[in-house]
Amino acid sequence: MKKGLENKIEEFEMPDPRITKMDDLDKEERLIVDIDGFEGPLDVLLTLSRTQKVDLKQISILDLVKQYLRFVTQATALRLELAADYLVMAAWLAYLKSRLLLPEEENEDEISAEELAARLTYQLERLNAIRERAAILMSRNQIGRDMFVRGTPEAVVVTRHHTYDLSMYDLLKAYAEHKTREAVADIHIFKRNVFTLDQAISRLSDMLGLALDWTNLEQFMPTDIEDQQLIKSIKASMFSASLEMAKVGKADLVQKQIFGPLFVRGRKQNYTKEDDNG
Amino acid sequence: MDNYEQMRICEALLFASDRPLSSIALAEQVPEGSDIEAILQELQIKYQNCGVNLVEVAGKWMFQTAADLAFLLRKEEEKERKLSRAAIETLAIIAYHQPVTRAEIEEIRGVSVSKGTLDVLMEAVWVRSLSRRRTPGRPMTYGTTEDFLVHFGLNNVKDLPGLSELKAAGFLDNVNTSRLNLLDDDEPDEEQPDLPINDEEISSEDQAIV
Amino acid sequence: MDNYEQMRICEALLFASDRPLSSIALAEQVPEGSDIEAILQELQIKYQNCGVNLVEVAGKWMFQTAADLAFLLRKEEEKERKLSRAAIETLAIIAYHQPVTRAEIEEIRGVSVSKGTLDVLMEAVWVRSLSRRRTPGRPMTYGTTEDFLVHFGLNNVKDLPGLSELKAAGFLDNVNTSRLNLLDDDEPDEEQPDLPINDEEISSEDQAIV
Repeated sequence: MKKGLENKIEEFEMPDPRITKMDDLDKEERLIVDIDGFEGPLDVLLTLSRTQKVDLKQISILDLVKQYLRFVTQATALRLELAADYLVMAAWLAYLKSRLLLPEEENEDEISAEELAARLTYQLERLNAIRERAAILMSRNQIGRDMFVRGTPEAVVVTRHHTYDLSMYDLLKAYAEHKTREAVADIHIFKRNVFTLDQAISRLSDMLGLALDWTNLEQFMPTDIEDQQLIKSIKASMFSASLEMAKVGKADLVQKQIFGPLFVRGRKQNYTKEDDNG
Repeated sequence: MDNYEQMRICEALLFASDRPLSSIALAEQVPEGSDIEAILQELQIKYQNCGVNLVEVAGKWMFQTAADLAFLLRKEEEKERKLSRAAIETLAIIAYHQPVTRAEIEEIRGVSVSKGTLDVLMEAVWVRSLSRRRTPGRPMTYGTTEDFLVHFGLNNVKDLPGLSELKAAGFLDNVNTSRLNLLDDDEPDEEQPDLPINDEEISSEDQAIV
Repeated sequence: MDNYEQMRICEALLFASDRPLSSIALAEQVPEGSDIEAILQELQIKYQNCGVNLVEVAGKWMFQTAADLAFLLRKEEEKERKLSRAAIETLAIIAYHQPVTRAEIEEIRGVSVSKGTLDVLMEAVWVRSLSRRRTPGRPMTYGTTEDFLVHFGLNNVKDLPGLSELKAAGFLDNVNTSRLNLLDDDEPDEEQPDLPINDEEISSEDQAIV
């Protein structure tokens, strides 16, 4: 109770066992975290937001972001392996934090930082609400726990439509089991129609000899193929071939925008430094 | 057959069954023209202060032990103890959001649904797959079963506790399932309501089954 | 606790018990010093003209349907039966692969299908014969019925979960991933009933059904 009267009531609340406060609780509010106890980043955020002791609508997103980032840092420091979900959320929150701290630029295409923060609050509130409902639901009187049906039921005529006692679960389980067995029994490995890397390299080096200027890699693809699988394979192999040839110094590659066309140009044998800008 | 006799028949059938019976099914067992609803009402009143009550669950009728005796009769149930926190939360999401896809459940919980969560709920016959949503990928939707309603003493999913508050707060609005939707301002296009399936693509199938 | 409350407790216990209860067992559930015999007598009188009666059998007590209404209840041999494993699997294969011939079911299962298995499924009105396939021998093809859809709460056979969904729900958990990839390759097979039917063999089938 050394923290003073204003915290007195809160002291009576049970601390979340998954977050244990370290040392004497300096202002930094350090946390030791048991990752296994959490059900994903939203769960962590929701738990952290409880330390603010206010309505979820009024939580300080900035404080929450700081707490979460500290949580992730500490978990990493303790060499706990964090699932990708947690890191993706950390990256997003770091972005949000920078947006919240920096003066907003006028940009119609981007969502405002306030709107982003509001969306996060909404997600937390939604999860919190469904949790409350889950708790209410489970505290209802349940059949077989609190209330009971006839202990010695007799089949009555009116159930005649259900000759067999078979649930959807049983049906799906049977099919899945069958599939599992089938997988063990016979394995057919179909030979896929592929365009090998060697084929691609040979095709590309032949054609690069003919084309002198930058040329879209697409134009080196064969045009008479209809098999979609094979087309995919050709694309992949031609792409790899272009990388391979660039690596060994036989070609230059340039791509002007993300997902834009890839241009390729053959390198002359007597190659000079100024060609290297590509 | 007088009214009392009809009531005895319904009483015997309902008492003997451990599953709820529909009033339509009960009506088949009493002479035509009997007012089955009135009979059921009368039975319900007759039992209202007894150790067993006649209740309406999942739109059907069933005898069960009185709720106020729960403290005397309570047993820890195997099924419930087995349910993880994740499973309970998933069950609640399915109940309140149905029909709901797996991606939407993951979006609401902010974490992927681990293997075994859905099949535990399906094994308990509380959750079942509904129809496929008519959006790209045709994802399966999930909802609750009649067993779920019976187990929790609900007449209808509309009777779920606090449903209207959730709705009013906007928490049951369409769930945007694009990953990192926080950044994405696009109108979610996968949230069209599930339409009854009647397009030509399937109709030949339908006819084959009839 | 007054007498009426004790009667309610006994009533609930007798209703919910899966075996007849002795008055000694019941006495343990009510406050000491209660006259359990008197309570049981009173309960017996309460139920004597109802659809169910409280009867004493071999010194123990149980509720039983009134003798004159026993006709309402099924006979023992008509109780719900369990389907054999082979039958469940056959049903699942028919559901996923319909229209399917017996030879195809055997090929898929890798064992011969006994006549009885199909008969059981047809008797349950879950499976029916469709038309004969226009191939040598003109084999009969099989598919599921409307009863099947009703029983499993499906709108359409399309609503059966696909392999990837079964996997996601945890049904295919014990299969290792390399095998799963192979399973996925099989998927077009599953979707067979879904695709617009254009191969000659099946289109004749389809016309015959419509």
